[in-house]
Amino acid sequence: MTDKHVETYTQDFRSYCIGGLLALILTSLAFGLVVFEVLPNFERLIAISVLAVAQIIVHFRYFLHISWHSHRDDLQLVLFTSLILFLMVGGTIWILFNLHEQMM
Amino acid sequence: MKRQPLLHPGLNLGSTDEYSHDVSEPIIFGFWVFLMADLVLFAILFATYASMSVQGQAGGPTPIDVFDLPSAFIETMLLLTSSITFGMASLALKYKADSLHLVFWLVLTFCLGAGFIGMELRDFWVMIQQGAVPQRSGFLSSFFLLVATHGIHVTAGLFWMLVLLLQLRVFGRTTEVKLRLMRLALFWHMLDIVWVCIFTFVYLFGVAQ
Amino acid sequence: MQNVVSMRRNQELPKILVRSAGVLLLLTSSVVAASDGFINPAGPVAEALRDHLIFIVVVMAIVIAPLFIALPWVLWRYRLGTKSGSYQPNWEFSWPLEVLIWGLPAVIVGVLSWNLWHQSYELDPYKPLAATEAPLEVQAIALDWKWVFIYPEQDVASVNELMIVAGRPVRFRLTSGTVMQSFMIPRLGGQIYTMAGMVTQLNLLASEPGQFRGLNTQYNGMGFANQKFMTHAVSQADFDTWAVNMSESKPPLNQTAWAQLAKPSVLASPQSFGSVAEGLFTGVIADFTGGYHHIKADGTDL
Amino acid sequence: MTAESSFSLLGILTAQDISFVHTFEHPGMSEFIDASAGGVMVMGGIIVIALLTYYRGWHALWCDWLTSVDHKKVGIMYIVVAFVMLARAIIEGVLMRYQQSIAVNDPGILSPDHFGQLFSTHGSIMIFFVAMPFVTGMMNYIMPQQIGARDVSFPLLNAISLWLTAAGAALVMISLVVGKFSTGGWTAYPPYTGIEFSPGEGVDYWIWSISLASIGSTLTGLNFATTIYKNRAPGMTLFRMPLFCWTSLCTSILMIFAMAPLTIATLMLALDRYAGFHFFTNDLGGNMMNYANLFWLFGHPEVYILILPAFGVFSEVISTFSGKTIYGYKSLVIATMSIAVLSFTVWLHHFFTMGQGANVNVIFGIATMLIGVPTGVKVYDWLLTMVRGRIRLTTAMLFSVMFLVTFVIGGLTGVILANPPVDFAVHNSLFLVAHFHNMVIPGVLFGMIAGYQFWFPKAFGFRLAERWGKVSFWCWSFGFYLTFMPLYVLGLMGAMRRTVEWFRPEYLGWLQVSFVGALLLFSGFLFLCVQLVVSIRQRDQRRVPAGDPWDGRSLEWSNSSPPPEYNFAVIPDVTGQDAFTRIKQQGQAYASPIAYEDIVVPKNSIVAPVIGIAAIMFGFALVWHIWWLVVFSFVCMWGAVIARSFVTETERVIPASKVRADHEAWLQQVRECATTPREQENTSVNVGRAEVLT
Ligand code: HEA
Ligand code: HEA
Ligand code: CUA
Ligand SMILES: [Cu+2]
Repeated sequence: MTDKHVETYTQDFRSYCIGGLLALILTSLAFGLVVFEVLPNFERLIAISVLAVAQIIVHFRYFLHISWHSHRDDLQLVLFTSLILFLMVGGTIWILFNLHEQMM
Repeated sequence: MKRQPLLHPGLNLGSTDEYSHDVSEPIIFGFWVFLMADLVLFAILFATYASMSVQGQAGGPTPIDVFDLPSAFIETMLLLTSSITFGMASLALKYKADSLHLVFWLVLTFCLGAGFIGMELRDFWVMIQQGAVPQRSGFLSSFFLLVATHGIHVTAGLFWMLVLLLQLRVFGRTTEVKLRLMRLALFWHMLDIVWVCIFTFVYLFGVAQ
Repeated sequence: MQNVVSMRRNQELPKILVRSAGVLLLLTSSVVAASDGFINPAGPVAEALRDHLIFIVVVMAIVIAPLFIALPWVLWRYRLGTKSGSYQPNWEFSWPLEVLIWGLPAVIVGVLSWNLWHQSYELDPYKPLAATEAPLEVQAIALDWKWVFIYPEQDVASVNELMIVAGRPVRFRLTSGTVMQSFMIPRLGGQIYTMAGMVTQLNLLASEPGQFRGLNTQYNGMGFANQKFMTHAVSQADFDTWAVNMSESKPPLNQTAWAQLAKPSVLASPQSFGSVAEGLFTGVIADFTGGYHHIKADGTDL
Repeated sequence: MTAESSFSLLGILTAQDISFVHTFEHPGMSEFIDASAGGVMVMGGIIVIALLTYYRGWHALWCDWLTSVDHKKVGIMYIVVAFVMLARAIIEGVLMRYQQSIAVNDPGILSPDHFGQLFSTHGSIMIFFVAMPFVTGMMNYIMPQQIGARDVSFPLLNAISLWLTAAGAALVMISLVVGKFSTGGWTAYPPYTGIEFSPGEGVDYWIWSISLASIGSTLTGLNFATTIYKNRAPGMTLFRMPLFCWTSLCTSILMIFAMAPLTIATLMLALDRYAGFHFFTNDLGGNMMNYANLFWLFGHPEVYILILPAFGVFSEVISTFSGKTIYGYKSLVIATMSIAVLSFTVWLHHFFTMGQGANVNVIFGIATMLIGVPTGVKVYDWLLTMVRGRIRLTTAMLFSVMFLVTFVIGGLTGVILANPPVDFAVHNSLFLVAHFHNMVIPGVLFGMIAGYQFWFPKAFGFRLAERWGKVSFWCWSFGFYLTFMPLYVLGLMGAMRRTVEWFRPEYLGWLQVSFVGALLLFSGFLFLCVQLVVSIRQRDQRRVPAGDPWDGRSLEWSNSSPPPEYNFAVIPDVTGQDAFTRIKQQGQAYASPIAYEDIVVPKNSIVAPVIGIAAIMFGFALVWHIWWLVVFSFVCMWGAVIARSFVTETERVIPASKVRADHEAWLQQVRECATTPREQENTSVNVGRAEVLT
């Protein structure tokens, strides 16, 4: 890393602007996909999910300033949380849908 | 620079206010941990919603019957814009010596946030008018709990903002107030992320299916 | 002399343990033979469960027994004041041992997992049992605090008493008219939950004629301890006679009788019904899932 | 919720709900026991108040303890809460054993409803208000000292967590006198606990007391994790931390992530009950299976929240009393972390019998068994720690050894339960009850008792009487085996949990043995009390002012007993694992530091007690639908927080001169102390300065 993380106003300002812009665009895209019923049903769901994930990354990167430059502890924390969330949400959905299928 | 600068997530004050930056370390980290715990809470609500919105309609209204997508879209825009304005407030906190910019951006953020809450309440009201009350079905119970939990968080954020505006007035830009503002910023941006998920997985998915 | 004393003290504890475990095992096996748990199986499912249990214990013994042996020895050998074992306060690592203590349990878990995998599919309660005969169909409904059994093919029903055919598989379809409960006949096999608005399944078989206790295992209030029934496994001929007798002599299970049953109560003795109202079982399920009007956007239908 | 009740000053509370009134009007054995329990509690409260008034203790209690934010005092208060709640929960345990031992074809002495309340309060209290506060208190007291910190990262938050937990405990206690508790067990499965099947206040008591405790635990977890990440002394890298700190870290992480599902589950249950929502109801799309899912998403990590700190204690105790470095430090750390992560992948094993497909069961079953691998590694690491050491079988060590032996039996039965087919047969049976008591008693409680014996001299400055400790130990061990081994057998014989009356004569013998065992366990507890009283009376012969009675290895032993409020006069510089042992071996222990600095400590604060008391009112008001009080106490809680944020003078400075004076005086005293050889550590020779072997 060449820069010593001494940010300047312009840099920080640019970061928020890029983030904001990207966020607005991504949201509008997803909205557009649904309103104008672009793509077949399943593909559309996939597309808006991808857009959502992209937007989450944008928020983390430009608003919350998480990046590979971040302090290790914080990065670990976020990554670990993602793992746990994945386990909990994935597990719950799997279990509940499986139960539903077996019993209804 | 002598020491390797530590960067915590969020806007670092290091380059303009080294003292505040130094003491911020554990506090900001602690707050991140809190945010992550809060995120788990939302994740659980999402998982519940994911199953109940499909399995728990109980012959009642379905998502597509009750969701007002354009309204949700405008809410999203409000909230996203408020994140940008809070970003500007953070910049003012970091780079501007006076509080004027800071207060301006905070007030603007507050208005946007309040607008969001107002619209959300209107949406709820419309749904209730249609008979889509949380007591109607599991789907609606989980919808209201998820979305309202987010709404309550935003409302809490608004209260917090008011208290901090008051503190800016009383104490000026002391380290403590700065750190609180930084935490509020993290809180606010995180709620944005949660809303993006709500918008996508509740509203868009609900209507797209 | 002193050594002997301290040895005694040091070994007292594990020795007592081993001994009491031995006595316990002996006692257990004798009592168990007379008990009515799955450990004294009366059908192939319970038998498989028991064998699976024994398999696990035996395999686990490979990693657990060394501890029971080594611990007393270590306590004795490295006690304070001894000259026997060397004292190396900084000894903290050894690769061979490390590989052993990670590796051996990992292998054991591997073996157990393999077994678990197969057994779980094999003994899946939903899976029909391999048999030449078609299974006897029984619909079970859990109520507070009783079990209702409907025999759709015979069109009869019994409460707190279950009649099955020895040697012929039984396929239960279960639901609940109240809170969640769990259906079990210990000597025949495992249990399964019953829930309102849903259907679970269970396949069991009694190899020989006999009487087996059944019960609800999931706490459901005041009458919980009394929610038990007797299972009678009889020959096909006896079963048929029983069914015919029932339909000839017993009252019908109609809406009035059902409403009476559905009230929370503990029955003094089993009841029987000679016919069953059309679609009772599905009706109980539909009570919790269906029958709702689709709401109109303007809410007029609410 | 009728219209008039919503506006009534006392909500739906009536005189009938007070247990004494109820018993007076409907006398009966069960009611009588209930009322006496309430009576004992009220009497106990009155006696404590009277004593405090008589000895003029109020001021000291308030200023030194209740408003304190010092992590050591908070830790001790946690343990006191645990202890008070324990007294109730043990008696309930023994009572249940008595009931079951006589209730073969006989109704016994307890009504089914009362029995239902007993296992519900016993389980809930033991988990949330005994084991949790106990481990939290232990971590509070020890962990900051071990990492060389002056306090936790957020001392006030720490006190608030304590008060929230205490508020939850208070609610459970109140339910003894005002109204009833839930009969839904500690798991409170709906729809049984829904409003349709459990009307009345019982389940609401459960909901709000558990919710308060779970919020407290989340905050604790966050606080501890931050402390460990950010407050370590210079040189104390993560991989030099004592194992107790590692287990504390993993426990904290579990607390952070695992409490949320519980909070949400209880919240949903509350919405169902109070507002007619349909999360877990039978009809209108409710899905109780999701409750089971959410509860165990919390419940399984919870049992590791309890056991991990105990594992930490055993690591410290075994290493210290073997006079040896812990064997396989890194592998223990890795094992601990694996257990923590794996514990999020197994929750379904609590409802294998719900009816999902075999594939789901298989995955979760295998994941469950995988936990056996790191646990086994830990067990053998402890064994190897003793190898090539010099073992002293002190009380703490005896508990640790017995833990090793007994815990693996519980682990074995755990693995049995992890196999779905077998679980189908023993789920909900006494076999399961035996399994988890086999984990919590020899695991969690033995760990806590071992830690209590081990660190007591650190906290209070004098050693406990070993003899009584050992008597108690034998009672505990035999008591445990006698009580719970028969339950395994009964479980295999088809006896189910939560059963108030039996109908199988062959159970009788086993049940009676089990009751005798429970009495023995109870006497083990009494002997612990005797030990405490005896030790207090002999405290002058037992003092260990030098602070290191056991030749300890980690930093907490390097300061006085009891330690000063700022823990370390000068923050130590750490150069490796077993920090204090190193210092001792390098001959640098008790050397005067080069310079002293002013020390900043947080001031006492009334915010935590205010929040705690408001939380009790909040919970109580919700239970009884006293809406005005709900609003009022809610405003109080948040008002206190906001008001606090306007207070600027929150810290106090202890001048360097005072620190120097105190510390040098202590060092002087230590240097005059004779050193104790290990053979004599349980005699009055031991004043807390250990002989250093080189
Ligand atoms: C930490 C958890 C814990 C502990 C310690 C115990 C301890 C005991 N339990 Fe436990 N029990 C549960 C958790 C625990 N239990 C749970 C979760 C349930 C399920 C509830 C439900 O169904 O929902 C249950 C249910 C349960 C039942 C109901 C079984 C059924 O469903 O049929 C019974 C019946 O006898 C019982 C008995 C006992 C007995 C006799 C003791 C004790 O008497 C054992 C002896 C313990 C002590 C004497 C206290 C320990 C003392 C100390 C730690 C002091 C040391 C400290 C200092 C000196 C500072 N328990
Ligand atoms: C501190 C508490 C604690 C601990 C540590 C554990 C540890 C384990 N538990 Fe237990 N459990 C409970 C407390 C605890 N449990 C409670 C309270 C309940 C019931 C709640 C209720 O319903 O009310 C319960 C219920 C419970 C169930 C649900 C049963 C049912 O409801 O039907 C299962 C099923 O898998 C299970 C399994 C395990 C396993 C596999 C472990 C493992 O972690 C054990 C690991 C240890 C070993 C395996 C021994 C040492 C290892 C070796 C010597 C190496 C060799 C090992 C192998 C090769 C595998 N437990
Ligand atoms: Cu529970 Cu289906
Ligand atoms: Cu578990």
